[in-house]
Amino acid sequence: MLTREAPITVTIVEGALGALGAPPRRPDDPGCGAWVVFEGVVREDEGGKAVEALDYTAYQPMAEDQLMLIARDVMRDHGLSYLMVEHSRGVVPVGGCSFRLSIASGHRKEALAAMDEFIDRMKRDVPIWKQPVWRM
Amino acid sequence: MLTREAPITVTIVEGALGALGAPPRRPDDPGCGAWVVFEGVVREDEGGKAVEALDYTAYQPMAEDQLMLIARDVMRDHGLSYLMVEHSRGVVPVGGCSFRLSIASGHRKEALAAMDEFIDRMKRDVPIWKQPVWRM
Amino acid sequence: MRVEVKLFGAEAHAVGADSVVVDLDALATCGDLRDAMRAVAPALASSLGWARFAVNGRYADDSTPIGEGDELALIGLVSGG
Amino acid sequence: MRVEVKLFGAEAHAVGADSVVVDLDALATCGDLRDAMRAVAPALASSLGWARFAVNGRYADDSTPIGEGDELALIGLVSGG
Repeated sequence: MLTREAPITVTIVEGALGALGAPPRRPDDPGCGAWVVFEGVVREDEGGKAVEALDYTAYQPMAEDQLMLIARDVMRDHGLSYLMVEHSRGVVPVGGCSFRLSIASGHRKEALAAMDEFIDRMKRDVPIWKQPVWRM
Repeated sequence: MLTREAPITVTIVEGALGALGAPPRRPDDPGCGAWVVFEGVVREDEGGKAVEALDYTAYQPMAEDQLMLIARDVMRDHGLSYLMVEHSRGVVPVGGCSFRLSIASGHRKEALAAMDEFIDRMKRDVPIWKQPVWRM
Repeated sequence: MRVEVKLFGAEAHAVGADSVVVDLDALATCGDLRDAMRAVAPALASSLGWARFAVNGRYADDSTPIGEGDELALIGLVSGG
Repeated sequence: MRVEVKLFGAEAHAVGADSVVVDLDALATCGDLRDAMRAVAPALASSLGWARFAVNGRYADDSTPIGEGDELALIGLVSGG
């Protein structure tokens, strides 16, 4: 839950995101004019081969620490109000959501720029690996 | 509702978005690796003055036509899979959502680029006007 | 011919009305409409320098011809989103 | 001192194990570890040219000293998201 007291949350959960809970709700903050939610979803193919699922391995707690570090940087550099990042570990089937980034900010431009930058940095620096489970 | 038969939907609704229905659901399409939802929310101030609500006027049906035209362009230029745009008309109170753009695509980069481009073009070409309702 | 031009936002506010009525020659274009509106609605002088016309719900340029019964609108700065 | 270096992804696959054990001198750095691993695990030769080490959960450079009991990991190309 995003609150004024905890403007950043980082969570690594077992399996697909949202299999249990609802997606994050927009913070109730009248200073935020923009709310953007990005979901990364497991696609049916990797390099042309049919996939059944992706199996994610996270090196914890370093993975959470790196996500938090990037969140703080991006938050500060873009003047965001709230940022919530959720990532799966373990098996996520095709069509399942393995990554969700939710950002609230005063205006749109910084929210979208922050989203792009966060994901670029995550894909470079966060020790999480995926392994395809091929379809038989 | 986004379906393979109707990959674009454009809606202008009375009052705040989501006051009645739930936000759009991610299309069940295993070729889509990215799903992004942007919400524009009425802020509590405009140029430093306290706002109670924004009152939107749309020149219809031209407003829908322009939204559809931009949707088609952006869809084609970025190779998107689905695009849903919703805009309010009439009074939307502070904290209410007046605009929502939801995009599904194969990968992230094109979804975020398309989102930025769509909103830029909307703010230039779609005949919708807002009028602040000032707080007394 | 006599045409009515819809106004919105700042332009409607400047004139204090949702439309203005203008007399045009047959075979008039949006450019002619722009000139005619300058004469009829001096409050729109600054907007008319750059605002776009829409003819039947599509943006037009000054060479676009206007016909009897066309729906006309002056579109200034929009503010959706 | 004897240290264990965790492996993930392509590096774990190349070696066929989740870690490798290496002997280092006292006062060794990550650069020394890189050299020692080249000798012990030739399958990692290409990764060792560019992969990063993490010491106690933080990225380190080759001058970072390694102490007894540090948690060490070799981080190659990650693939989260």
